[in-house]
Amino acid sequence: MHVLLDSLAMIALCYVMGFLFQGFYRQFNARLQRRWGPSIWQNLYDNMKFLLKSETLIHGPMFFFGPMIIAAGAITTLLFVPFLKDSDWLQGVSTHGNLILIIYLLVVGPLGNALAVGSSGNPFGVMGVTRGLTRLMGLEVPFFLGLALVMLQHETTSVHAIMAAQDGIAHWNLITNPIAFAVILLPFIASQNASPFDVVGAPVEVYAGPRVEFGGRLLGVLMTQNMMMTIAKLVLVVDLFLGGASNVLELIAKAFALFLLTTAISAAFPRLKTEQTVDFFWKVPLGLAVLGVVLNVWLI
Amino acid sequence: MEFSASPVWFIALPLLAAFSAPLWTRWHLLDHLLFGVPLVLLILALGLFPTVHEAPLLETIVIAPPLGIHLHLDSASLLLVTLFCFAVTLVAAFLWLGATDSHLRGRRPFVLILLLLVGGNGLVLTGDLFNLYVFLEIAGVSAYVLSALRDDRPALEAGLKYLIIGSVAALFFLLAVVLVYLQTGQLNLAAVAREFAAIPPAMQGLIALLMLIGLGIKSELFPFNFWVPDVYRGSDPAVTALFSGLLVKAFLFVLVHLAVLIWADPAVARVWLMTLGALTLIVAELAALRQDDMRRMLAYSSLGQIGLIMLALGFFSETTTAGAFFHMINHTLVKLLLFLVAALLLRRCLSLRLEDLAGAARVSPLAAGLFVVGALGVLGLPPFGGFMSKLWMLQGFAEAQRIWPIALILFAALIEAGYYFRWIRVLYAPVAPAASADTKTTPEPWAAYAPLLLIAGLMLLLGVAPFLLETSVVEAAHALLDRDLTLQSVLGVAQ
Amino acid sequence: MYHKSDCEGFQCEQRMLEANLGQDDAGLGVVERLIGWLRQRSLFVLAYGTGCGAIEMRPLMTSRFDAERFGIIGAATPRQADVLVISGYLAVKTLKRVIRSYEQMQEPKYVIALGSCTINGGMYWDSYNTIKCLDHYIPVDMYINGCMPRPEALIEGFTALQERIRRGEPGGYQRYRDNIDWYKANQRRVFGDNMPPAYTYDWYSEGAT
Amino acid sequence: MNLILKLLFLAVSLTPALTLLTWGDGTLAWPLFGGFELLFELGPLSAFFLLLLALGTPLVALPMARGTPDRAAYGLFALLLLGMQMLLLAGDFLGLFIGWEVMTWSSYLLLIRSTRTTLEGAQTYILFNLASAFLLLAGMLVFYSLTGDFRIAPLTEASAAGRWAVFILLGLAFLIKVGALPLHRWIPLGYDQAPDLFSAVLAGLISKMGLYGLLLLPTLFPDALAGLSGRLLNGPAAGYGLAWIGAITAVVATFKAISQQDIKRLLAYSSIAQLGYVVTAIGVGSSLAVGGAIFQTLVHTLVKLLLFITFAGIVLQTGQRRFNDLGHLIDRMPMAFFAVLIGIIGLAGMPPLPGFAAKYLMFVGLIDARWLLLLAAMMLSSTAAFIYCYRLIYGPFLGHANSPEARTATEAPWSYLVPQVVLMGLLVLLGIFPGFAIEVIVDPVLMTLGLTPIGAPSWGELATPYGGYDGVVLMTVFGGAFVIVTALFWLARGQMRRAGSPYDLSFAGEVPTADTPLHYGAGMGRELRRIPLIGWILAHTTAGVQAGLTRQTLAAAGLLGGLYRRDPQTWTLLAVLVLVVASTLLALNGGWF
Repeated sequence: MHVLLDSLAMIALCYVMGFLFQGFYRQFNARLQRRWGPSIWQNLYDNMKFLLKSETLIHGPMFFFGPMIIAAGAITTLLFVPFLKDSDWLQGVSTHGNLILIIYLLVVGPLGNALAVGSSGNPFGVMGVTRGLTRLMGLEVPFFLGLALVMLQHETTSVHAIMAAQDGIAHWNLITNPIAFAVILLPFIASQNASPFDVVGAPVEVYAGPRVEFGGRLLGVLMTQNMMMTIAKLVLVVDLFLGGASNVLELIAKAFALFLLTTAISAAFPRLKTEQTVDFFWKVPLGLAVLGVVLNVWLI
Repeated sequence: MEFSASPVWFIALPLLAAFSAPLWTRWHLLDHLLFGVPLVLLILALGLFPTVHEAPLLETIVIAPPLGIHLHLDSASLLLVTLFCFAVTLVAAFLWLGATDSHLRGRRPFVLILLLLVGGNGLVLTGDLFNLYVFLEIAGVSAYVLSALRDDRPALEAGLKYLIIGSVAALFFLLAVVLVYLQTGQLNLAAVAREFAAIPPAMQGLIALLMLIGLGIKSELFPFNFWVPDVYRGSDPAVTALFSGLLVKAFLFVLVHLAVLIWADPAVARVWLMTLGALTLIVAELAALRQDDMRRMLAYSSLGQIGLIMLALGFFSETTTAGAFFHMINHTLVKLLLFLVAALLLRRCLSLRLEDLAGAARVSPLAAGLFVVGALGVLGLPPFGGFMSKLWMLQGFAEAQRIWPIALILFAALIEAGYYFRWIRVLYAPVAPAASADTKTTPEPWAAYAPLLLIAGLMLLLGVAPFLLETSVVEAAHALLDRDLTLQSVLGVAQ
Repeated sequence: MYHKSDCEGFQCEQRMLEANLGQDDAGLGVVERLIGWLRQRSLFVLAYGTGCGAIEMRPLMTSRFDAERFGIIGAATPRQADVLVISGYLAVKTLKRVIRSYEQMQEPKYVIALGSCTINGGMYWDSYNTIKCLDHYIPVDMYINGCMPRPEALIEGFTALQERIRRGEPGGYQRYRDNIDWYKANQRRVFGDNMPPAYTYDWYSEGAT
Repeated sequence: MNLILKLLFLAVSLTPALTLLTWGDGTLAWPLFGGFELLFELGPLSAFFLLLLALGTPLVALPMARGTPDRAAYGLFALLLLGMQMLLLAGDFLGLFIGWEVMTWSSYLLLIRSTRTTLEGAQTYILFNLASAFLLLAGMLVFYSLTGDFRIAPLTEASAAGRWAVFILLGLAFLIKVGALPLHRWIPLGYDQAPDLFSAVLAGLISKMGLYGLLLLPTLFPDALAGLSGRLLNGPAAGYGLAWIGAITAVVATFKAISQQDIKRLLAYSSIAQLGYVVTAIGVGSSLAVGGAIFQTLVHTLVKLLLFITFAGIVLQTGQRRFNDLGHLIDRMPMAFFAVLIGIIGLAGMPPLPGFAAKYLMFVGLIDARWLLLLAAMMLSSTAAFIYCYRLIYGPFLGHANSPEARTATEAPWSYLVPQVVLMGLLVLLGIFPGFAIEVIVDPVLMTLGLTPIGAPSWGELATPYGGYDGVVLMTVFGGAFVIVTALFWLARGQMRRAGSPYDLSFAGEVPTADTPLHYGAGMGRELRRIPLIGWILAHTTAGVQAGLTRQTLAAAGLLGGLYRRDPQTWTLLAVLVLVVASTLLALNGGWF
């Protein structure tokens, strides 16, 4: 019962934080471009509008199940991420999982959705999926290597343990292992599907990419999981590098700070091509990661 | 039983049978006797194993001392005689039971094959240099004529070439014999062996070289074996099976036997023989890669195996020698099988060229299957006997911590696999076989396959249960290598 | 069935506007009002740049006019779009694509037509290849007059459309669905045998609700 | 008669299972010669591989028994089984080698029964495999010369040079079988050209024998290879090289797989890549990594059997095997779709299927050994694998049907479906209960290898010192979330309808037709060439090296063969010449030199 309530709370928190953060992102972007921008609730409106569409077209059963899989994947992922430390609440089932599992869970949903994209028969969608997978190939290596540095540092894959080890700001992994944070920062932005690594859903190049055939309520589901996933990833990085959070306010503050950082970076750069993205990830963050490995493993 | 125990019979019986050929022709017994005579000898040889196990059998027919016929039946020669009789029996059975061409039936082949047996048996049995030369000529002449038996151009050419090169080889050998006689006044091998060390070293060297070249040509060692493919290509496959299975083995044995007996110190001979063996092995296997005619390919492969056997024999260690003897048996079996399969395929597809045999497995599946068995056997892949004998030799080298022969043998085997599997692949190619194959010829009678199946069965048996032959092979190696024992048994004195 | 005697398309607009002015949100429950309110806050626009009017669509999204503050944002594909903007005159060729795009949009969906060309052909009124009365082929929800209308006018039009959505008025898509035979007959008159495929609309008549 | 033959064949295919169940602790000895014996016994390591065999063979045999019986194939298959069982049961190198060779040639003969084999493919297959076998033979002879015995036993007393020689020879032999780069070329050719069902045996079972051999290495060199050359970071230094071979194999083969146009070739390359992980993990040598390796072996067997059998069914039904020529089979062959779906989830190593458990163990093993660069390489390969996994399911099943056969195909016969269902079930069960696999299958093997067992608190839980996860919880959460989300979606208002035509696509207002190139399967992955690293890898192959080697060998053969085309005069002259030269030398030296 506790787990159920806890899970519901996590999902709700995620959703609310999700649309608020993304609303903020839109407004932040608008202000940078000297516009008024939409209201901070705009993402809620968009999401609700899609969920309330009266017509939805599907291209076969798999097309329908794809968004369901991705949503289930998002929920599963966020339930495996502990939101708070030293608390009974907002833990989900995170004691039964670990960091590597979470990293892989992040991919399960999108791949399930890729099946739906494929079964729609729209070549643009598949093109987008391929680009997404290619980008994943680029970002995952430095991202995972950065996290591996953290796992090595604490000799565990458990997020709880890593979080517990960071008591006090001086023990934050951000401070103790800055290279790891530097390594994962850009791949993290890419995994959030934010600029400059947002070629996957590019409306101009690939006609909205994987979402080309999704409309109506299915698109609503996709948006919902996207918002929740954004938060889950943010919380994960907060857990790993910013020492986690003891209460919800702290969590929101830390996640927001991190979000602000990534937002600022993505607002400043234009979009890269797929191969540029991969090449970039394999040169800069991966080079940095190798440096980190040498420092961590061989020299210290 | 004293009567049957004499090694003379191995020479006398086929000789008698051959000379009374007109009689058998009249009684229509040629086929039966061609099969029966070696079979009787085979049974005799098998029966002699317990006796020879006790002590070697000697038979001396003195003409005028020191001239005479010395026959020396020890474990080694008995093993080879058994093998030869078996080979001739099988070929005879094949000729008898199959749809054999007319030129391979009748008086001429009957006489020649039996003479070949006489020559082979004589070569391994004799204990006298001059007799050795005589038997060498008997075997040689019968082989020349056998290869020219089919009166067409390639056959005649092969026969002629064989005649020329064979005579040259005999000449070399004769020269050596003459020199030995001049130097020592002896022709009995044991006696020669005892006195050889007294000859001036340069003369020793010359004699050795002459013998090496003469016997090297006959036993198909590397720089002297250029004639082999042409002769094998021109002759009938059934005949070639005998060349490869019987004749070469006899000469190899003679070469090593002489080397052991005459040179007390094997170190020098080891260098020469192993070098020649290794060269033969590697050159032949490489050259075989590009052969497009099955007979030529088999000829090269046969050369390669000879090189392998020579490599192992030339090492003069008991294990490798035992392995080499075992390999001789296996190789004889395999080459009989392969050449007889080639004979069958030739009759069926009218050609043995690579492109004409594409898809032949559809026309004669059993023959193709037997070819596969033969190829696996010759490559030394388990579960066939070839593997065990190869392993035996390799293990001998490993025991002595000699790595290079192991590497060489394995490398050569890989190259060998390169062409054998190419042939297998061609036989099983998914194309319709050439048009000539299916219409013009009648299918082979099932009986023709009987000897082949027997060989395949034996190969499998030897591969699964190599211990069956272990004692005889080890004893043969012992008999071949133990010079003192031979001298003692012949001369009655230890040196 | 559509009756010829009744007014056609845009001609009804004024009457409908007036009719609805008096009864604000009449007959709608709380849920419907909420839904209407949410829908009008978020309009995804598929801008079909058929004619010169397309030039006026771009400034709409820029910092100066910033349509995003109304929840109006571009969509890449018709599947995600709520509003189809026809920006200018339509040739026969483009009409076919417009119809196909419109039929691929998911309901509720709206059509905004820009400029006089969409009303009566405008300056192309006597062209052999220009569609003169767009409303005969697809149901137009909102006309924005002018040649060309400025972005301010566009925003005006959008807000008017938002107002109608909020009030839960029946959109043009319902008209299209009810009068599909008439629309198709009109389209066939233009296209002849060269009609867009039937599978994007034929489920209308199968009684799906 | 046919029925009896088929039943006999199926009975033969059950022999590994019978052996596994009935063998017990006994040993069987068969004398050879010179005091050598073939010793057969069943250790836990052999039992594990025998279990794979016992699982795999009946499943492949069932579809093979369909149609008119192919007696030769049945016979060869029986021989193959005999060889593999001998290999696994052998307690000494002799038996291992004999089994290895019987397996090699019988598999070759099975391979050339396909009409698709080319001379090049067949030759490459047999020569690589024989090279592997002869290396094994050389290794065991060196082993024999060091110890005087063929028994498989730790090699502790020999000299360092001797131990390295054995390690390198045996390692090379097994790496060829596993298909490590650059010795892999026979795999794509062989798997591609083999009869479709036999490819399943090749990929699922025969390749495992190489892994069996590699797992023997820690037995020969105790202390998980560290005894050979000391330690590097937290792992054995000798294993470091092995691990890099595995990692590079995995990376390069994955990229090669992505660029393939033929399903079976893709699977072949993916097989190479998957086994590359195992090689890496064996190199790490810790109990976590080796446990992962064993687990991955198990998973790979199941997955490759499943995929190859399924695709064999597709090829049977459509006659097409290229991504271009299939498409949209999801409606026509739903079972095959599910099979491939489960297969690729396992292949990609994603939770909740057991591929993840295996990868998790291997990753943790690498972190534990502090070999993070290897971890990066493995991560690269396993992420890139998503692309080909997606191709595998998109190309045949999604998108648009691209050939008449793909438009009319029907589900494969039941004899293909039964193995699919069984394998899918096994994969899902293993995914839910990773702890079960650890406890029952992996731990006994680890103990034989002298490593500490991993252990599992419960069947559902995978636990390591680094943390773990619970398969049951994972499956429950994911399944529950999926059901709830779907239910909520259905409960909410609004109608849903299915597109009236596959061509109802948003395609920039255009109306695509059957002629429009809508199926993206063929071109997928082509753009990857623009990424410098991948472009470089894809532009290079070992085919040229192999062709060059063949050419040089044949040239040498021609040269030597030319010697043999002369007249008798030349031969005689040569003999005389040798005599003269040699005797002159002799005379000069005054005797033997």
